[in-house]
Amino acid sequence: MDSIRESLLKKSKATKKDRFARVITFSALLLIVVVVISIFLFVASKGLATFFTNKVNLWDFLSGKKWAPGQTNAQGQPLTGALPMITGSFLVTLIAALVATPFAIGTAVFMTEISPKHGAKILGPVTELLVGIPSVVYGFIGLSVIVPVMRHIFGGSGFGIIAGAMVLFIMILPTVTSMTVDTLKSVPRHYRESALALGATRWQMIYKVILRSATPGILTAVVFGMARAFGEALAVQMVIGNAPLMPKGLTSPSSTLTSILTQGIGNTVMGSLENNALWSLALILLLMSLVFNIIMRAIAKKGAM
Amino acid sequence: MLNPKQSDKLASIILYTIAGLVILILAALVGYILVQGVPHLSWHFLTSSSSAFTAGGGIGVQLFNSFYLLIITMLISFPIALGAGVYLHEYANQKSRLIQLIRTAIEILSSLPSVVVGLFGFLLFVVQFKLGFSILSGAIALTFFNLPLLTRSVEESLRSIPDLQREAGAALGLSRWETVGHIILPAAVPSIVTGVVLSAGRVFGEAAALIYTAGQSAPALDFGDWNPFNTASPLNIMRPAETLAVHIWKVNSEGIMPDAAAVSAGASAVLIIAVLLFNFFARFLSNVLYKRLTATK
Amino acid sequence: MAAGTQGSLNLTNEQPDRHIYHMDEDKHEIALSTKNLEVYYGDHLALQDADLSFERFKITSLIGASGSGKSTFLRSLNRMNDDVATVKGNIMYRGLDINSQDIDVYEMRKHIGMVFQRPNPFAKSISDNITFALKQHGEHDKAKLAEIVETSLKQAALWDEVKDDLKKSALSLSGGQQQRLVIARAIAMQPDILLLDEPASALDPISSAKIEDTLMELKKRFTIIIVTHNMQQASRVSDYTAFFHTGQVLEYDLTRKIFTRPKVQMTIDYVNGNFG
Amino acid sequence: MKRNWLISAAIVIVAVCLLTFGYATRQKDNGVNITAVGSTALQPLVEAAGEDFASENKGVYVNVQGGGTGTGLAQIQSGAVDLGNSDMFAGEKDAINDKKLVDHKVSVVGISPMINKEAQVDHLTKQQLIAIFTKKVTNWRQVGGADLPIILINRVTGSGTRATFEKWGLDGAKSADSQEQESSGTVQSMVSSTPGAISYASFGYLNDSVVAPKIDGVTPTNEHVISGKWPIWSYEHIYTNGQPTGEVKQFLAYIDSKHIQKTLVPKLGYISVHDMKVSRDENGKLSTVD
Repeated sequence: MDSIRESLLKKSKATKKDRFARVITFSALLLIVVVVISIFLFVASKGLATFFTNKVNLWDFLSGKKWAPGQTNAQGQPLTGALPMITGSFLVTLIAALVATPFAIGTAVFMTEISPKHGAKILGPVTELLVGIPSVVYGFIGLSVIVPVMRHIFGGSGFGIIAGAMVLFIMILPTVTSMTVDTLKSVPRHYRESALALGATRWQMIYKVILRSATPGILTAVVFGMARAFGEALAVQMVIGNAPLMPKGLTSPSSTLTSILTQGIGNTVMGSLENNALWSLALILLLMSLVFNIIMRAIAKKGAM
Repeated sequence: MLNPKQSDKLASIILYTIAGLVILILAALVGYILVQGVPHLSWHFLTSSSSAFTAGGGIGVQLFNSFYLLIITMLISFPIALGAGVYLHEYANQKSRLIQLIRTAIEILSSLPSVVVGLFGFLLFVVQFKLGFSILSGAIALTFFNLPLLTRSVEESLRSIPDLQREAGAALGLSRWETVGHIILPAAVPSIVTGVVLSAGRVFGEAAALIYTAGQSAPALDFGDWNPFNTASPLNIMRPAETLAVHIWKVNSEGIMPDAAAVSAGASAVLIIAVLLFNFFARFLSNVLYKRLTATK
Repeated sequence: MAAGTQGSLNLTNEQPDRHIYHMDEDKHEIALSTKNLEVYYGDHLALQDADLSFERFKITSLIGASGSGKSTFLRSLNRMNDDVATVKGNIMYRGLDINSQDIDVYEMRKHIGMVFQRPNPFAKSISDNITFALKQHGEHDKAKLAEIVETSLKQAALWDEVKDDLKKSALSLSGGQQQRLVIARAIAMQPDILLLDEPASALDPISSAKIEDTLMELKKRFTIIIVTHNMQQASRVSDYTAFFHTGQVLEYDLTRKIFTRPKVQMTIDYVNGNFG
Repeated sequence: MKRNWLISAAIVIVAVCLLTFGYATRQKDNGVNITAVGSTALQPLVEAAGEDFASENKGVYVNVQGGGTGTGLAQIQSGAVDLGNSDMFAGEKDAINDKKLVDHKVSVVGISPMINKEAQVDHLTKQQLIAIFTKKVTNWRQVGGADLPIILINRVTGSGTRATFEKWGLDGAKSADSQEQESSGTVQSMVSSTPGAISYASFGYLNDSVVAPKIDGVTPTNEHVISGKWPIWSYEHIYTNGQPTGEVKQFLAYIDSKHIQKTLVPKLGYISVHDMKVSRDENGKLSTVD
């Protein structure tokens, strides 16, 4: 009797171990947080130097259309207009997502509702395989396959927003599809059964019941794919034409934030305006992925209600 | 207007077409790389060291470097990701603002272009901490780049284990740690392994983060010397190590050897096959592990 | 709050709002009791003012409609609600308030076990399911463990069905077998008190009957508190019954009194199947 | 449980023993490491020379990395590396303070325009070349070729090749905005696969898949660079922070030696500094070498 009372009042070995484990796992998380914060601070300090040290006007940076940080305009202000890249990034991302969404949904529906067995067997391994292909390989395939096709269809050089979006479409398709599959799988079974029991055809069941209730999850998958597309550099750089010009159309060469950042960073000198301006682009990328994240959270929250 | 039956049929046809198209695109992609690359493969190509400007160079050192760097990266990043994932899902107060903030921060890190991570690693580890261009610097940079993804997948895996299991452990007087360590984690092994395989694929294919950290030169290795403290030893973690993906990048962008296109195509095919083999092996291992830990047959 | 109504037997003919059986510590051995137990989910008050005593080696049923707070009450008894809810008040066990921060929760749960509505065996073999927690708690003697496996499976009336394949995965058992395995797992710990949260609700009638038989057997050695939806089950197996309604205990008495002469109108309605 | 403990303990002990043994028996001559960073164009040369050098001088390792000219100059300026490889004079980069840097010209590289075959153009005047790159001329027909729009592909701003091409090929004119690529290899494969494309790269990237046009009647060959007839060329530089000493000095001397200059340098498509009949200073002043 008393021994039980005592053991209840004393901290047991399991409790001590548990506390220890809690501390250990928390320090692992803390480590990640330190890494994240230091990278944020690093990018922010470099990226903000453009505005504070080099006195570039933030508005000029965001709305300027001429990107040539080494040169100055008539007023002696450096030409650091990032609008072409911002526009380019948004266009390729949006188009890639717009094209990928129906494909991803269609494939996911096929794999969960029509042929679940083949679905899991094919898609899983393929997805895992495709993430391992270096983006430079995607770039070269884009260069040797997509660009000539674009040239054939639209004329011109073939390089441009469309070509970039197509490469991104292929790159994000597996991810978006497998996330959509997960969402569809999580729709409760009885939804399907009750819909079919009410006499709905399979398509009505899919369209009116499953896709409706999976909409937030699908949106999250698409936004996630967009975030990935936004941050991709090497592959897009090879097919978009990579010219820091405002896109005149979807088939004229333009550029994205990442492509200009990646290719310029080794050719500029740390601490110079040219270099800082590139870090400002990185800062925009960071902020954009923050925005994408907030959107995903908002969708998830709405879906949960 | 179509009646329900007709639209059902039409929808089915569309779905079949889309799914077929997607599989076709993906299969064509993989097929293209293999068809372009496999003819260039030979034992010599896989084992000899590369050549900067003459034809006939191989990728032996790069292939070894890719695997070795992957292993070192996983050794560093997996325990951290596991710990963080366990804390986030099993210990943290899910409603806490701070935890939500941390989650957001981690996810943002995952969408940062890898070149930024690479440069950060370069300035901090290569230059500041004087680790030089080395496997260690590369592994740390890859860890940074890998952690968000891996932590997230560990967390997701834990989430997929029903709370019923946690309650069962708790009701038997097992501490949370005992429950997580002996019941939840073993049950989550297959899906954690999937996450590891996915992130390993990314590590394999990553070039931009490594150019400035693990470097883009592959000094010849002495495969008879396995003492990790010797400079030419394959196990030395302080030596510069160009990986396969970096090699592909370099050959494509600056390669002046006459057979650059062949080397690049062959290396890409090898990379795909390596990822495939790695996935296969990891799955096999996870099956064995899962069976051992859960005694299910 | 309504403290005046409890503790004193209500002798008037008027129907009372509440009726709580008062257990005299001299006549009954009390295994567990609660005082002013309140449970909040966030701001929502899910259970208030629960003062109940549970007699040793008896079965007590907790009945009431969904959302009446009976499961919340049960889960609070061994602090399974700590993560999701705020539990105020006292839970007295062996003269200690086990709802206090000083108590080692894991140690306490060894003595107050729990079985849930849905069977939740571990993804391990049948025998490992039973021995796993014991091993964690420091029991490594193989012979002794084997003995415990046998006795607890026998007590849970599962032994005859599984004795030949103890190494088989627990997940391969049927739902009813799984639930009995979970009960065996709980009693292998030799707890004082066993809390059961609708243990038979997800099962077919035959499995359900087997579990009831098991309970009758078990009460010789354990104090059992069971939440159930099933009136017949409550009246068949339990010695005491507490009726919960909208987060309050409205009536607590000997089972036969509750089912034959309940004192509170709501109880009459519920027991007769007028709602719930 | 107990046995698992023993096994893990044994593994740890064996691992520690192996590491200690390895550390005790390591080669003690891990001596000198020379690190070179910078221009990717120069990387293969320094790398190959470094391997030869290391095999002749035991205990010296030459660690060569790319990263770009900007990185090379920035790192050599901050003293983080031993050698900074650059495609251009350090003084040409605004942000570099070249006072402390010492220039070692290791080779000369000729740069040539290259044109996609379908343009059907194999000679241009310099005026035409400038007109093309400033977009005054937009169709190959206007310079005697096929009726095909001209597609400009530039190297990225800040690259040494682009700076040299603009300075000597376009007589200082800035190229019009166009698409930019980071590397010579990419540019080469783009020009060969894109009808009507024109770009430029060092001689090493010229091959049958593209056309290297005569400019004002001069063909882009090493001989014409050496004699000074072909104007578009630049030095490849290795910079040191202060005068080099010890192994670094030896290594630089080794690269400058006949052995390297006569074998590796031509193999890589470069021209030995010693062969040049003309020389150029930082401001572009040309003089003849005796």
